[in-house]
Amino acid sequence: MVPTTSYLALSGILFALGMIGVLTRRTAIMVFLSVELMLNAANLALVAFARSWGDPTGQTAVFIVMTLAAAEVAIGLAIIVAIFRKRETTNVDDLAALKG
Amino acid sequence: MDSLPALYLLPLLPLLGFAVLMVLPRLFPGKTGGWLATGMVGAAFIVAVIRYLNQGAPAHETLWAWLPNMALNANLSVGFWLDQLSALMALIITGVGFLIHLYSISYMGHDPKFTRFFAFLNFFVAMMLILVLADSYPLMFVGWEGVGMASYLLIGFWFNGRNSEAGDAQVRAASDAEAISNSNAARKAFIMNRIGDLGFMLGMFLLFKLYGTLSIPELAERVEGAQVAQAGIELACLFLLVGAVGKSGQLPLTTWLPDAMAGPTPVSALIHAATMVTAGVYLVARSHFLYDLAPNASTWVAWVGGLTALYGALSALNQSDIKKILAYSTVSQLGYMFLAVGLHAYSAGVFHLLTHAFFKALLFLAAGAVIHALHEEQDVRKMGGLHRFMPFTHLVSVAGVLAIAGIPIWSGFFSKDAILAAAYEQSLPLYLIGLGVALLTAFYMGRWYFLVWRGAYRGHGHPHEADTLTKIPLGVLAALATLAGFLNIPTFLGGKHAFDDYIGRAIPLHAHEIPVATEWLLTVFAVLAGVIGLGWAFLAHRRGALATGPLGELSRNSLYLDALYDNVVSAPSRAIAGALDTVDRGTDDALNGVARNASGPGGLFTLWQSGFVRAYAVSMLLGTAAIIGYWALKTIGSGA
Amino acid sequence: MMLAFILLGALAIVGGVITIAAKNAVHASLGLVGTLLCVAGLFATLNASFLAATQVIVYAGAVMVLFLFVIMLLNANQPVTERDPVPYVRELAGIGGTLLAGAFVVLAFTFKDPRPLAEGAEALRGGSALVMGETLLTRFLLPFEAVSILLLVAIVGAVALVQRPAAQPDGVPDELEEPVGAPQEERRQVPRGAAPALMQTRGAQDGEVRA
Amino acid sequence: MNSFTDWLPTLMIFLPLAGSLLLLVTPKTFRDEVAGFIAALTLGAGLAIWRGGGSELFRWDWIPPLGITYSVQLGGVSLALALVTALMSFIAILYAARRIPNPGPMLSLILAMETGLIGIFAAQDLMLFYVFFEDALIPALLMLAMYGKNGRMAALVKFAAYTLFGSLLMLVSIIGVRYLGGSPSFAMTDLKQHLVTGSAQTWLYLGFLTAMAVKLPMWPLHAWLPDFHEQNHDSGVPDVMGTLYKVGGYGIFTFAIPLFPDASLELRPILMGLAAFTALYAAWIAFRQTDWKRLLAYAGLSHMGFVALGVFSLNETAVIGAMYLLAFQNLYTGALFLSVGMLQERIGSLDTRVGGVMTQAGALGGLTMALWFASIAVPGLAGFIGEFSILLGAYQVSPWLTFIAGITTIAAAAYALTAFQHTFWQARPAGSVTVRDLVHTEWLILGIPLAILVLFGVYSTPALNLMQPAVRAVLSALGGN
Repeated sequence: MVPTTSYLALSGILFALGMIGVLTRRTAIMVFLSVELMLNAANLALVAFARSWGDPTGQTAVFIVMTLAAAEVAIGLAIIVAIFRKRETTNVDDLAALKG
Repeated sequence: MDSLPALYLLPLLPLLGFAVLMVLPRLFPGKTGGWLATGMVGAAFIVAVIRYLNQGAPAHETLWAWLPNMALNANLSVGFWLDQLSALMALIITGVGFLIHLYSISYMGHDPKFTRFFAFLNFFVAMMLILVLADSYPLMFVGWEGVGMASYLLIGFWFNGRNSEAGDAQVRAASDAEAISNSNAARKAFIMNRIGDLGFMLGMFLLFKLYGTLSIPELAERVEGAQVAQAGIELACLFLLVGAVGKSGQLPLTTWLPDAMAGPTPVSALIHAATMVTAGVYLVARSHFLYDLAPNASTWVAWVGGLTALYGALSALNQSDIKKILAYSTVSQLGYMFLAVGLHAYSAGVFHLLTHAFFKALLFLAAGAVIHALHEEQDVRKMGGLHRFMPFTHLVSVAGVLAIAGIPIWSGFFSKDAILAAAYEQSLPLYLIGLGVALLTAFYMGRWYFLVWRGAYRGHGHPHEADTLTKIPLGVLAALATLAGFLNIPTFLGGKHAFDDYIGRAIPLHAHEIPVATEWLLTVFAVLAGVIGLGWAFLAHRRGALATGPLGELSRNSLYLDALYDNVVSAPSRAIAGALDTVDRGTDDALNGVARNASGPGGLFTLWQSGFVRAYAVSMLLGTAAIIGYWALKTIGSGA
Repeated sequence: MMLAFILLGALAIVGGVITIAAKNAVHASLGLVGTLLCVAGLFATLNASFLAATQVIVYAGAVMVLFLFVIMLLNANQPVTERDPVPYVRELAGIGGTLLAGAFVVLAFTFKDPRPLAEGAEALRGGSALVMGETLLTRFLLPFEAVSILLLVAIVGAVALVQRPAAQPDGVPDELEEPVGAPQEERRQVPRGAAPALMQTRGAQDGEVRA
Repeated sequence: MNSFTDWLPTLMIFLPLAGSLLLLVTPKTFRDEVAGFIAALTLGAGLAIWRGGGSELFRWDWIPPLGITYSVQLGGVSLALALVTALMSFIAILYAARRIPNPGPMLSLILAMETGLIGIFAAQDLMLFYVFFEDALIPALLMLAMYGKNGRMAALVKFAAYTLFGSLLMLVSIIGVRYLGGSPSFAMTDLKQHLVTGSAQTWLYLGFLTAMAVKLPMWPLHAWLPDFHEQNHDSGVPDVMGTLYKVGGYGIFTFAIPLFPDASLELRPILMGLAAFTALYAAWIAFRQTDWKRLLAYAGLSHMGFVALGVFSLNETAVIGAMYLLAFQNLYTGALFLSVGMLQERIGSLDTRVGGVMTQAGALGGLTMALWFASIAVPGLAGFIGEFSILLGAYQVSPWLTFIAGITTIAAAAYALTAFQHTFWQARPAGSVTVRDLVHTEWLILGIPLAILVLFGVYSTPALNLMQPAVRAVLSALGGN
């Protein structure tokens, strides 16, 4: 039985990778990809905890996160398409209308 | 006692005169205002004489409560106290005051503000009477500052210069300059008096702290009774000395008196010779029960008196203004009085005060007549040989000079001799100073006499004899200056010094222990000093070298005391005031400054709000990384 | 078991790196697909068999296909070339990320299993659909229903967002008229990095629809 | 005890307010007469109370849930100050009606402020005191805003900032006093039974003190005063009301000392030091001022230094002196502001280096000189009695501070006479406008305060009988020395 700690470490690394992705990527879609990666990292940690506690709640949480992710991707991509139609760009930096 | 006129009448009458003349000047056209004022002072004189003649035990009449709980656990009330000392002083004030009022009617005859002048004179006499008759120190302080105010008003009487409307510009400029100097002199006098008054006030506060009351009769009883720390009384007496010094123009607060000559001559005669300046001596004499218990303070008084006498005499040697010479001589004679009261020879001091009032007022009035005759000319170097034009005034001036020089028969001799005897008895250096001052006094008065009356007339214009109204006061004062000495002929000359016994009833006397032989010796020395002084002046006059007296510039600028005060006291205080003002205005800018540059660092943050989503994301990352990192370090640290 | 974990973990990390570093958007999404599959494998090792299956079907399948479709649609393939307006963001992200990863790893090793692993795994009864269904429909009924509503909303939202404005009967487009004075040519300038395919299709309707 | 005298204080407080509202509706022609009549009526009410020997405490529960009562009493020191306020407002109205171009708003503002001020003196409930304290501030601000010179806005902001900063802190301590002490209401009678003890009292005292120090004003919090007076209308009428608004001394005496006895004893040396410093500092600066209004502001500040010295010394004579000076200081400072107004009306400038005015306007010069003598506390005028008692009382407590304050009397003589000489004495510069002398009402405006100052300088028994028992009551409760 692989100890939970290694799973957690792995999920931490994946999460950090996702984070870096969010920051370095310049187009909205790519940012989305990285967010998905972070979500998966979180799911992994949840399942690892579910096993260590022996309680299925962790798994149900992952289940709900997955549906959530799906919904989020749908909406996100719809928004990106709408923005694209308006501004003809997916570059995140151009979308700085709310400048301080 | 009830049939006698009430004591409060004395100050009330001149005060009424002042009120009437100030409020309704138009009711008194021409010189009637002057006659009213003189009448008021005359009435006060009569009341003073009546009270003087049937004097029993000291009379104490109180009126209404005035200051909160300053008497023995009760409110201090306004009250008047008449004993031998204050009766005598009242007599001097009203008597000399009356004569000077009479003199002023003719002297100020053609002055546009004639009525107002008499209002102020009456106000002065009233305040002086309050000062002298007060039964408590605060009431005396009312008179004290009141006379200071009156002297301020009178010194600055010609505050806009006498011929400010004159046609030609040059005369106008001179008059404007004179206006500024007159106003400055008045202000200087008032402020210097105020410095002295602060000392007087502090003295009163300390007395109240020590004895719990400021009423003089109550204080006198408690002082004998209570065994209070010696240091307390010494300090209180020193404070009172500061007050006396301020009012009587002694060192170090003496520079205002010569400047006070800017006022009209009757003012100089009344205020700066006879009455106001003697207030300091009266204060010390009135507080004799304190000074008897404070030997150090008394030696201080004596030494201040001695040094001031010397200072006055030295400064008077080479003055060119007829009134300035007399002013410095007043300072010097006051020094004598302080010397006397400092040595607890109160009766000698008060006697000299009496005689000095007569002959100094006489000399000032004579000088006034001369100035009047020469149409406002005050420089002695432009006078001379006036005895031919003004024989009567010349005669009375001779009496005055002989009196002040201390020539026997004239009053100056008796009073000065008594002081020198007291000085010899207690401290030799002071006696020597006194003798030296007597010599110098004789010289500068001789110089005054020869420059003004003898030799060729150096001025232009034609002097004329004074009118009758001026002659009456001059004559009376000359008689008094000559005969007053006989009031107090000392025992070794066959007299029974009636004056000492009279004053002795109010102030305890110290027995004279000097053997008769030494008294004779002292008298001879004193007379010699007077004769030598006059002779020296006569010889210098013969050589025609009198115009510039010895000690030259040092004496003319009165030992540069004035200049010293200017740059030691007034210049720095002005500078500090300026600095404080800028500081005060500065506090507001400081506050605004803080507000302004608080917005500076704020600017930095705006850069960070760049609007780029990823910038915010980075900061979030860094934030989380920091927190979790800290948490991780903590767990490592705790060796989980 | 340990071998499987190591293999799958490494593969997942490699996939992650590809998703964030790949120049081409498509490569990045494929990298993500790889990671998702590895994660599904890890779920299996953690006796979450049902989840592993759903992960593969829903996540790797549906979501990634959607991604690829949108990438193709918006032609977001070329990498963005010009200067990055936010200074030092790359470096900061790198440092921040590694710090964060290090912190997570350290914290992970501080975690102690409350129960012996075997007993925990055994209690999960292999994480089969039965267990999932049981917990979902008993203890988490409300979240279950909420999520279903969420999905409905998401669908409606997505459709509404991409809806093209239908031509109004009186010819006035629903968007506000451009202010007449606005200079025309400024709007003609070709936007940076826009997908040519999409432009032709949009260009056609430009005539009657002022975008 | 018929009920009419119960209502007199309330009448005296709110009559001016009614008048000021009435003024807004009266036609222009009757405006001056109405204002004058109302002010005279208020003064009459005050005199009636004085003849009746001060009024009983009139208490009515205003806001029961909060424990705020409307308890009002005019007696002793408060009656004296109320009378002086009523008198000076009457005189200010007399002068404003004649001197200011459109006096309507100014007159109603004066009356409104008079209400606030008399309310302050009459209030025996802390919260009521606070209400009136703020109420008096608004008209002062409006006067400055409507009639001030061009720099008025800055002065207004500073004045409002200082006052509000102080009064908010005071509000905190007022609330603190009640709740820490546990008294059922804000009325003084209740508060006195539930005194706060220990270090809390010092903090509450400090809160109260900041408000009073601003109003006093005292050295660190005085920066608003010179600008307030300098920027106000040239006629000096708002400044008269400004001087009346210096209620710091009274506030400390009636509220701070009874409620915080130990704290006032504990902080006495510091506060007396500050007060003496204020006196000397202000007098020294006044020496270099060339603008009459600013000079008078600093002179007022110096007098307030004396009042503070008296009040903080907790010595009975000094406190009586402080209250005496506080009351009569309003008379001569107010009158001096009006005389400066008259001077400005005649020669168009407030500069002190004018010269020779007395040669042409003898009466104006004479009266101003007499008022200045009252201001520098020459005996025979009311200022002396106040100042002398303060110094005597303070000397018993600390000789050195009294010496510093004593130097101020010299500095006062210096700045007063210097400025006076530069303006009124010396020769009139060639070609300058001839100054016409006082006309009918101006004689009264300067004459009445002077007459009162002389009367109460010489025959001070009535004022003493009025004040002494009140002061003795407060201080005996303190067990002060």
